[in-house]
Amino acid sequence: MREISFSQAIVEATAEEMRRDPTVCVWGLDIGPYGGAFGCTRGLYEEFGPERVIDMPISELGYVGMGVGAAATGLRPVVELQFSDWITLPSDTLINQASKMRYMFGGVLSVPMVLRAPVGGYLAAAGQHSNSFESMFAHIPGLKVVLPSTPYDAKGLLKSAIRDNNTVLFFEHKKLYETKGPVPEEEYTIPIGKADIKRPGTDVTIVAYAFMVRKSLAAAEQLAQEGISVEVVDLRTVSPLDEEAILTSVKKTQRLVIVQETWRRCSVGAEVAAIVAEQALDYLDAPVVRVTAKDVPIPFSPVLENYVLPQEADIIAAVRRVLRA
Amino acid sequence: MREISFSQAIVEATAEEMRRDPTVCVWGLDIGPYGGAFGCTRGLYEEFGPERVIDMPISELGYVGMGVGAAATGLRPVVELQFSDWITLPSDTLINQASKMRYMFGGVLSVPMVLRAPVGGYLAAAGQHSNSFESMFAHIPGLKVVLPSTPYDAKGLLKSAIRDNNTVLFFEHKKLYETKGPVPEEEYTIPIGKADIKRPGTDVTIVAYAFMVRKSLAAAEQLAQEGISVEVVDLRTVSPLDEEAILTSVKKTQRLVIVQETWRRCSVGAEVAAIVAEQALDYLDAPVVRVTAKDVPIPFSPVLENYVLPQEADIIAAVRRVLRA
Amino acid sequence: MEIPRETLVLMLELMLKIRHFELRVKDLFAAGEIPGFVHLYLGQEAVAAGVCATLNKDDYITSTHRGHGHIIAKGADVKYMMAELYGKATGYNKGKGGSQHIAWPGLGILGANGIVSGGIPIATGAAMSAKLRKSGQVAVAFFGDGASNEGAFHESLNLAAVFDLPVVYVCENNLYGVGTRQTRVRKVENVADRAAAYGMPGQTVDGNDVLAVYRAAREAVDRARAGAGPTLIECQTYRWRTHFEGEPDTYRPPEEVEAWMRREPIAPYRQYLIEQGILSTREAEEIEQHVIVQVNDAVEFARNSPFPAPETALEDLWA
Amino acid sequence: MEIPRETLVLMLELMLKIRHFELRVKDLFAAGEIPGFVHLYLGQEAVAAGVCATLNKDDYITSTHRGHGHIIAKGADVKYMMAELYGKATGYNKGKGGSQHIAWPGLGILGANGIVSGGIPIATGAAMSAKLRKSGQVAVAFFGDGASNEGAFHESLNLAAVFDLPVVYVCENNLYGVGTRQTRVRKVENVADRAAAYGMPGQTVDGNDVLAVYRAAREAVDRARAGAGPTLIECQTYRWRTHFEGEPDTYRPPEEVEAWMRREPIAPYRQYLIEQGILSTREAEEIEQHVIVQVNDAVEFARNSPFPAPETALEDLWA
Ligand SMILES: Cc1ncc(C[n+]2csc(CCOP(=O)(O)OP(=O)(O)O)c2C)c(N)n1
Ligand SMILES: Cc1ncc(C[n+]2csc(CCOP(=O)(O)OP(=O)(O)O)c2C)c(N)n1
Ligand SMILES: [Mg+2]
Ligand SMILES: [Mg+2]
Repeated sequence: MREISFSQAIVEATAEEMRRDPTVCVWGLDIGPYGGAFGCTRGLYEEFGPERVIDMPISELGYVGMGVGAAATGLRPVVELQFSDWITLPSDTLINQASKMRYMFGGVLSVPMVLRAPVGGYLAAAGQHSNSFESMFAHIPGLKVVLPSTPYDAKGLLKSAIRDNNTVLFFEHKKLYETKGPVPEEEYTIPIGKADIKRPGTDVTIVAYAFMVRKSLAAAEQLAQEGISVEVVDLRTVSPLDEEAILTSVKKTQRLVIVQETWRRCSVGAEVAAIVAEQALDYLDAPVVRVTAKDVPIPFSPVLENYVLPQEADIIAAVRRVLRA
Repeated sequence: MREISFSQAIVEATAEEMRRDPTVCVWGLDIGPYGGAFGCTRGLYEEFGPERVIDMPISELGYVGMGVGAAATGLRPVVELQFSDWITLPSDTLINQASKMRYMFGGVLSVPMVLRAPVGGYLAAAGQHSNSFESMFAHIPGLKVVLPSTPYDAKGLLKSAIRDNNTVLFFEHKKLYETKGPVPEEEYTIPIGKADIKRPGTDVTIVAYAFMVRKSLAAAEQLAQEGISVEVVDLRTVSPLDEEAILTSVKKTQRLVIVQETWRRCSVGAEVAAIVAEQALDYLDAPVVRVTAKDVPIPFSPVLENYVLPQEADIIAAVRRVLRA
Repeated sequence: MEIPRETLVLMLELMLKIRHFELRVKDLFAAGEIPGFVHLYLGQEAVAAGVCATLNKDDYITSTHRGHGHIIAKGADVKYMMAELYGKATGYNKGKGGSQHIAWPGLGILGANGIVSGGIPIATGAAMSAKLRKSGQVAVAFFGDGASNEGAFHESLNLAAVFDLPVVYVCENNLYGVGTRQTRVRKVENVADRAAAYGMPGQTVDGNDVLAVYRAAREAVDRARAGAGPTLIECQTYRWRTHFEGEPDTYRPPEEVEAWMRREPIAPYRQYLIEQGILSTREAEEIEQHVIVQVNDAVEFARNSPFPAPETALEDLWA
Repeated sequence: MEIPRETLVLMLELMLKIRHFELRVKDLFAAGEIPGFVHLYLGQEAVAAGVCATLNKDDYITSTHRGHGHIIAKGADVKYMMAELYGKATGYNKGKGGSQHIAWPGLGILGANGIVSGGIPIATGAAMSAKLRKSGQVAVAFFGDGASNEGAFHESLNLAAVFDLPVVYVCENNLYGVGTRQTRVRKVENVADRAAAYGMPGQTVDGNDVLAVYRAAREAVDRARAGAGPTLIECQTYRWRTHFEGEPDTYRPPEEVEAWMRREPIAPYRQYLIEQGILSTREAEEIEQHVIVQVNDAVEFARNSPFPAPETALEDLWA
């Protein structure tokens, strides 16, 4: 199968959906002729023109809010934030408007908007360009939150997100953009809300998502050389959360390591641990272990950043720990 | 001991700190002669005048941001939001500025601002006036997040918050404002980050905070009549979280019910469950049970709202469930 | 500007309907029949009526916490509105929204909004949608003087100007945001003065003169529909009641309240219509009686409607 | 306006220091010595120098992603700046901040900022603090043309006007925000035209003419310090480089870049000082040599400094 990059997968998914459905349009900063800060809209302006690929002012509250209004009235805007770090600025739009409108209004309208935004660190981009805020938005009912880890998943999930009649936050890890992977020429979609076992195993379950899936797979590979069989469950969607996939794997391996790039308190990883403590407690042979960022903002200097963010060695140590317990 | 209301406790704490420290000032909407939407600044304008009690325009991003700038340069602003629901609007200020400034700048400045804001439902105030967003902010390192449940705690914690050299979010439950409780005339403070056992017990631990402490105490009282001994741990501060208090209680009772008003996913309750799954797994005699809001925005109609938000009966049922397991 | 008789009469009817609806809500709230909070539109009727009389059924509006007037003026049935205020299953939004969150896309009503300025970007987006779909629709964002100090106002007006969107921004300047007088939170005299910062026409009109409101709105809506871009209209008006029902009025001079109540919008307009021979006194009376009956029926409807079944609280989240 | 000789010379020195610092950073970044992202200030030197020359040491500034110039002009030592860019323990912020987050309150530098418009409310708050503490300090918020479309701009300027705060808003209009030309995202010609919406004076000046910048800033700072309130100054300028180092320049006409580079701010000003007899050619040369040595020393300092110990990543969160 041909291999394409993660960012190319984003472009393809968007272009295919734009061809399929004339109500799909793309808005953001520098997403027209410029092609997007990370190249995820390359070629769209040329193919679909200025009515469907619209460069916005630096007005996140305004243009994401416009996305909500447009989505409620017949368009399907795919709105890009240049970095997800400032999703704080349009957060009222997401938290108090988009997520609640359909419900508060008794189902009379829907808000089929996709908000795409790059997340993540490991780039020496410092405290305001390295964040992963998915946990905060996963807390809010009425938003779907997706974080693919491969070009294949990115393409299939983005197509589903664009077709979804609800607001979907689609977070793309910056370290993944240039990674390549097999993506079929034929059309396909991947359902939102389904985890994927990226590596089957029997001794320990690792639950991870986004860039941490790659780090977990690398760790699993190393551990395999010592005869330790790690199952890597890629959540892919953190809201809704595929509880069944988590529980099935944990019931099988009876040991759980959760790996996420961001902070631990009130996070996706906390939720995964809580679900297991509620629904599979008796299966656990060892305390749950979480591998997360340390409890500080992301520092600039690479030596500091690497210390704060999870590394392969941390994952390996965590797996050893749950096996020892 | 004299009894005063929760809102009066807020006024007293603020006034005492303003008398003690001339850099303390109060900003917000209608907090001057009007006295605050919930009466929490009553009398301050009269005592401290227009230079220290400043009515703001409806500009949450602007005036909370100003609070950060002022706090970094020698003032201690106590900033009020009329409802916490629109903490979304100044959330960049909190999440990307206030919480990170000291750290990113290597410790060369600090941001001693307090943001006070009412939270919570049970008032038929519908989807945009009933939220409790503490979990989202507890996720962010560099912010302290406090939610007192009694007038005594409110006063002592607010005084500590105002003296704290960090940014503190101080969430006050609207249903608590008119509740009364004993508050000594003498000065006292309560340390941020310490939970409090509001009722000792031996059979089950309930971890709760804010208005849910009252509901949990009422449930415990009822259960006591059946001979069930419930320990109610009031977190008081959800970040930093008093892990020790949680673990000590759980190790004693070996059964845990977590009660919170807001949604479950990636919440304070998830974090509490995760901490226990990591650090006290072997002590648990039953799966953890969480009592939370159901996974939808808060609806307006009281019949619906009561169905969505936790009730005393839900807490009682949860305790029974962990005892049966 | 020639205004059709039908429109002239419609505006009277809409104002009366808002007036009687709100008077009734006031009493029902005081009597404890309506839960939650209500923010009444009494005194501002000419703005909603004058603006909405220029709109087509499929044009969009976004509204505010003080939204009953806009929603009635845009054509809503007071029965379903009242039922919504009661939290009944038969309300426009099945009791999930209540006073601050009524929406009905079938009439272009994209929602009242509890977040001050929250509707402004949404209306702007609806206008973008109309433009891209080439539907010929126009969007109107209603908001208060207080909302014009919010970032959403600034960003939206700039966006609308940049893209020449078919949107009209209607600022209802009632001098106060809750207890705060506008002159203490804004240095420029008129909110409409801010239009220039976006390269957009701005106009201040007497918001208690429904004809003045209509004329300004007509021009702006026509401009918008013709593709000539957005307009900011400031309507100077006053709310009779305090910010929300139950709030004591500690902040407004009684003379000011009285003076504005004497300048109320409906009686002089009715007088004008009669003097101009557009309506007879009797016809005017009939219109008023008719809306009173509608409001009475609405109350009965609301009272007799069932509350939603609790489990329906779990419905309507996902599309 | 009489400008002291010392100030005239200082402005040349500051501009040269910025220029040589940035030229060096450009090369060091290209060579892979500096991690992360850098946004260079080359071409805009006159703005930072002209504005900061009017400020006292304890006056405040907030800066942007393109902040090196402001920080140097406010008096920072290039040694500690360069070390910060290298992520070294000896940097102003111990390597935790990097290029986009340099702060040093001892010089009134409240931080560069990675959030476009993020510093504007902070400067406004610092001005409120100065006013309430009656300290006589003034705050300056630097930001770009792009930032003026953000809500924080609107809210802050309104707040500053309402409270007559001692703050000066300096918009560096370099025609672009990343790849987006300003005329496509704003209809009014000049950003300064927006001041009127807040009841605040606004002025547009040639941002490549350090004397024009100085004069406008002097007047605004004096006004602010005298308690007469805020001012918006727009400085029209141009960045020589692309938005960040490493970005291809696909969006600016080469003629435009060349024309602006020919209009660069330093050489004509140096010429002017020499012609006016304020400096000799030799003195000017010495100043330049001096800053080159400083920058070289800074690079050596940064190179020879240790990286922070990894565990120090856990320090400095709580006060
Ligand atoms: C973002 C936000 N801030 C504050 C409030 C609280 N609040 C509700 S209405 C209101 C006053 C709004 O004033 P204005 O826009 O003039 O409308 P009016 O009430 O006068 O019709 C305020 C402060 C809110 N709902 N949302
Ligand atoms: C809130 C926010 N939106 C977008 C960005 C990405 N970004 C960084 S700089 C920049 C351009 C800013 O333009 P301008 O304000 O004119 O400053 P300039 O770069 O031209 O100096 C953008 C869009 C950001 N950092 N923050
Ligand atoms: Mg008002
Ligand atoms: Mg620019």
